[in-house]
Amino acid sequence: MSNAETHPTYLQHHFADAEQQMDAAKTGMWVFLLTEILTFGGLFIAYAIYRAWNPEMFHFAHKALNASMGALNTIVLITSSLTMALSIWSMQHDKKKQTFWYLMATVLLAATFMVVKYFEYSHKFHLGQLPGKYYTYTGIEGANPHIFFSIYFMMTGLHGLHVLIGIGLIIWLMVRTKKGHFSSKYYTPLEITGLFWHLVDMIWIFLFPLLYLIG
Amino acid sequence: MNNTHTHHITPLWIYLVVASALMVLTIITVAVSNIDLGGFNVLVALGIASIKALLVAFFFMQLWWDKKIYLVIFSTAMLFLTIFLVLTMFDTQTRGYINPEMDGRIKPNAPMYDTMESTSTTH
Amino acid sequence: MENKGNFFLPGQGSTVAPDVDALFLFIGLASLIIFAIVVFGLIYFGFKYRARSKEVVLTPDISHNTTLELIWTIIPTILVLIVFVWGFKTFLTLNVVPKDAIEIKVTGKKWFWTFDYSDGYTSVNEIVVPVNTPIKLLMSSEDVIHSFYVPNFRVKMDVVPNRYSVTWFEAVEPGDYNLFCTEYCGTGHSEMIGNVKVLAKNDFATWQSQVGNDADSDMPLEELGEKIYKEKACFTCHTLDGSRLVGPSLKGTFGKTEKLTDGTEVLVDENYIRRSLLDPGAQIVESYPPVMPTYQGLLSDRDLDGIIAYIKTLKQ
Amino acid sequence: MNTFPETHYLNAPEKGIKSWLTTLDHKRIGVMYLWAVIFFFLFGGALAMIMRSELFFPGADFMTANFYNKLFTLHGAVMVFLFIIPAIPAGLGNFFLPIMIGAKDVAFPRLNLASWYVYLAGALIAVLSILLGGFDTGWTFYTPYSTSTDSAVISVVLGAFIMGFSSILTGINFIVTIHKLRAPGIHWFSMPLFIWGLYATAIIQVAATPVLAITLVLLILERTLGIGIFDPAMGGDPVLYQHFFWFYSHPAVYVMILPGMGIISELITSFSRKKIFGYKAVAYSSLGIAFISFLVWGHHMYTSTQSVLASTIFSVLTFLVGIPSGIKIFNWLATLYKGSIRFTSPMLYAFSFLILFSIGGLTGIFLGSMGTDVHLHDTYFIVAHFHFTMMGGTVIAFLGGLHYWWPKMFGRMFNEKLAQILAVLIFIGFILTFVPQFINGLHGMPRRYFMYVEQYTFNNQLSTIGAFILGFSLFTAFANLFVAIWKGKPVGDNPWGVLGLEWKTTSPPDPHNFSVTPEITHGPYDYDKVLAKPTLDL
Repeated sequence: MSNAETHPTYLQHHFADAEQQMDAAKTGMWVFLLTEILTFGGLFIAYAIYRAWNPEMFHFAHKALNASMGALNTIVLITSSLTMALSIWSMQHDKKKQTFWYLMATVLLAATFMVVKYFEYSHKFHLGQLPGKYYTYTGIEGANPHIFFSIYFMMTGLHGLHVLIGIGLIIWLMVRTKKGHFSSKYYTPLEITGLFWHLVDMIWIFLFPLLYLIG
Repeated sequence: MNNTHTHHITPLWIYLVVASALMVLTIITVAVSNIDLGGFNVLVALGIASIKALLVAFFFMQLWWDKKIYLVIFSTAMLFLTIFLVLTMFDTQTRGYINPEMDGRIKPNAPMYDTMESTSTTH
Repeated sequence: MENKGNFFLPGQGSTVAPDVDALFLFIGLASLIIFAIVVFGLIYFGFKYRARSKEVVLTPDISHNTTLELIWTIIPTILVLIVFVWGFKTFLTLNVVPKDAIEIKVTGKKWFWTFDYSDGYTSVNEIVVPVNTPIKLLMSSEDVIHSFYVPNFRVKMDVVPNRYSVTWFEAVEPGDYNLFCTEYCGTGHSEMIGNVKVLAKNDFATWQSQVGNDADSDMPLEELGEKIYKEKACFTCHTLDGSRLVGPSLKGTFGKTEKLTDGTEVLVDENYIRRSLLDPGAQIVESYPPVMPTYQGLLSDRDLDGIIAYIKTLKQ
Repeated sequence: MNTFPETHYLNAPEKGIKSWLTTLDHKRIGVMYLWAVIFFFLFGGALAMIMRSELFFPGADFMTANFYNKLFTLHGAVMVFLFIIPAIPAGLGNFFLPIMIGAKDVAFPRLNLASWYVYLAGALIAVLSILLGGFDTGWTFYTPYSTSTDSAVISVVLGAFIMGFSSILTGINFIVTIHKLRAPGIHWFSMPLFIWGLYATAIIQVAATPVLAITLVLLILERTLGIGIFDPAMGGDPVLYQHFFWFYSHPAVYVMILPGMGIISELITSFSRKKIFGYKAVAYSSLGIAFISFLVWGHHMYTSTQSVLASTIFSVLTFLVGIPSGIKIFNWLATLYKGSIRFTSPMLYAFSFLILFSIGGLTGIFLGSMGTDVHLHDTYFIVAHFHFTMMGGTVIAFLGGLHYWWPKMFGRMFNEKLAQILAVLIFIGFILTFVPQFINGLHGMPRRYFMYVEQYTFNNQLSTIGAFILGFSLFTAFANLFVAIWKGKPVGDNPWGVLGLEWKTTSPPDPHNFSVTPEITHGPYDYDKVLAKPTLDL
């Protein structure tokens, strides 16, 4: 592997070449995504079991959620996933400026997602539809409606936390893009954060129908 | 599939097509949820969500062109999740088979609802 | 409490015990044979192929032997599948309750058992059953998970709050058998020991009639109070010698004024003791945990008078 | 005479506590893990000794029920979360994985150091719970007791949650290192079997620990917000908690044993100077155990009002997971055939592993079959079973690995005669401690009992005597190793005269593992082709 370029700054000492380091980083990221999927999986399983136990309560309780806000959030997150992918595409073509603006768009879309979330949460707090023993809302038939809201707040809360982490990571990417750390030869951090962001979007793709669209 | 030296660069149009497909599927799943299909609603919703998730995984996350090992890792995650769900459901859904008393809860509602019912005049 | 069994297993007190013990024997023998092969192999190879001298030797290139490997994969698989099928059959007999079983309702509470019989009688920590008749236990807990376990009957089933669990046994020999709680449930977990009293058919009949008309009516109050103190396991939380346990000691408590958790003072008199038994949570003495369960419905009025009289006798 | 190498990882790049605490060298991180892990083992062991002396007499002797409950819970939590899960993977694994596959370091050195500090943070928060009054729920934290008791449950649950990430980071590091950083010439089937053990362990660590993370988060939310998933008073189901908990905890017991099995493969081949019998079988059985271990968790819940159908399915799957372990035992046995066996202290540990782990495995069959498990569940039979597999298995293998690699890690030799005597003493003390517990368990003595019925007294007294012998000899064994770091005589590159790649570098190894990159000329077990002279005459 006699690659002609000089010893690049980003290549760590214990890797044979950039290719091996890139692969290692992506494998590591994919294994980390496996742990993320299984962490969220625990909540999806709690959702599935409690829905199987009292389906009518889930049916009535889901009416308290605003499906149009959920749909809007889905569209926002899919677009942010697209802008993230386009930022990688443009870095692959050495268009650093364009990359920066696509990352900016992703951050703004993620921020709108959180703002929409904020409205949904405050509406529920106001009505008293809180998780667990703080649940005071009446008017939902079925046994233990607080369990639906416990699961709702845990799922969307943990997802929201990951959106915030994503925002932090992308801002860090924007700073490094500005400093010119990346080029079409080395953009691994961009690709890895992209993988993380697409997973966050994928989890919301499952969350939306399961929580908002219970037939 | 993947040439070692230069990384695969996905053409721009694929991103746009996939993104629009995701938008369309979102609209479909919202529309379908309004029609009452009884038990099938869940299956349809999950079906559409899985298609969308696979679109994101294969094209946005490059699984289609990338090394097979990443696909193996992704599918192992899904496999363990299904194992966890299916084996737990074997218990939670079949508790009353031998002794019917063992199924379900004695007091269906948590005690906090007894006080709430009596005091809830406003809602 | 006798435990006639052999070195390995306790006495067989129920109809299902012989099946379980037969499965024990089979697994035990199969395991012993495999264990003997391993130990003998170790000793024999260890001795025969020990390095005779310090100098380094080459050893033969034996990388694998497919037939040998197949043998020690297939035989254990067959053995364990036999054990699985046998275990499954025994498990079914342990779970399927015979049709004509007498139903007794069992309630597990923090640190004692209560048994409600079909004729309305309730007993604490002691379940009285006739011999050679299947008994169905419908169990639930009032606070945390407990577990109903009678070693001699080879029967165990968790007792879960807010859910019923069902198990059954048929005693084959009159006598007293230990009843343990095997799911960790807190401070008194190791004191939550009950007794299964198996009576011959006629003794059971006399016991049933006798308990119906409250045979203790002629017993003096103090004696009745002392009997209830032991029977209802008050000793789990209240001592007689003044030392503090989970609850305050009963020694010299009558006539004392106690400071309650909400700061008010109360004189320990008949009403306070009666109220503490029926609604314990109302007035808790300072620095004591509010864990005492209510005895509402477990103690008749005469029992309450008996306890009060007994406490009066416990002067300094 | 062997000379002690002039520069090695202990004093280069530079000495001093600051360079150790900010090191990225996998060897130093491994050594730091070893100190913490051995300290917590001795701490947990001391707790066990206090418990065993309390149980000498049936009644309450010198403590209250509450104190005893906090003791056995802390013993369980410290031994599981702080000692046995990180011990072999993060301690010996971190040190030797890169060397044995010819790599300069693990794939993500910074993540490796992060995993050490995450482990320390989790350990501190968990141990903090002692100051907050201890917690008395058992290391399993079963609800609704864990949600209704007022002891410091949240602090230890938070500690375990944080330590979960340390386990995940180590797992990710190992998987990527084994996949990507093998030196040219080392293929999947010419790697040492210790690496296969670490690989299978890493898969479980990475796939099971996230579920523990979400379970512990749900438990904390249950205690704070009363979310009603696990707490029956709020409409939840405590048996669902047991499903969530054991989905992690059963694979976790294989996280504990698989690295131990990896070490035993190294010890048996090295000290019988013979090629491993059935390399592929042993390697694949590690992977087989790793995957099947995710299907069997329900055998912990046969008597927990789990449905009979679920118990049946878990029982048949449980018997599948037993087969690969059996295959490994027979393969090790077959490796001894026609070997040239030297009974050094590591080999004595390997032999006692084979006996103790066989007993542990075989008693597992009583517990996998539903008929007998109803009688045995939650009795001392279970306590003895998991001590035979975890302590008789992992701890004995850990000791064997420590004695085998100590000269390589610190370049100096411990007192071999004393180590051999202690290995035998540990074996005897172990048998005397836990076989009486089997008998008590068969007779129905429940576990976690502070006071017990008179009929169990004799076996408990035997067990306590055994515990003191075991405790004393374990403590002395570790002392023997520690003293050797300063007092032992230099050992040269290959004290045992064996073929592993780690014996081709100096002891202690060069900061970058190999001063001159070794070219791989033979497999790790080619004792039929290659002669390796021991540099130390034992």
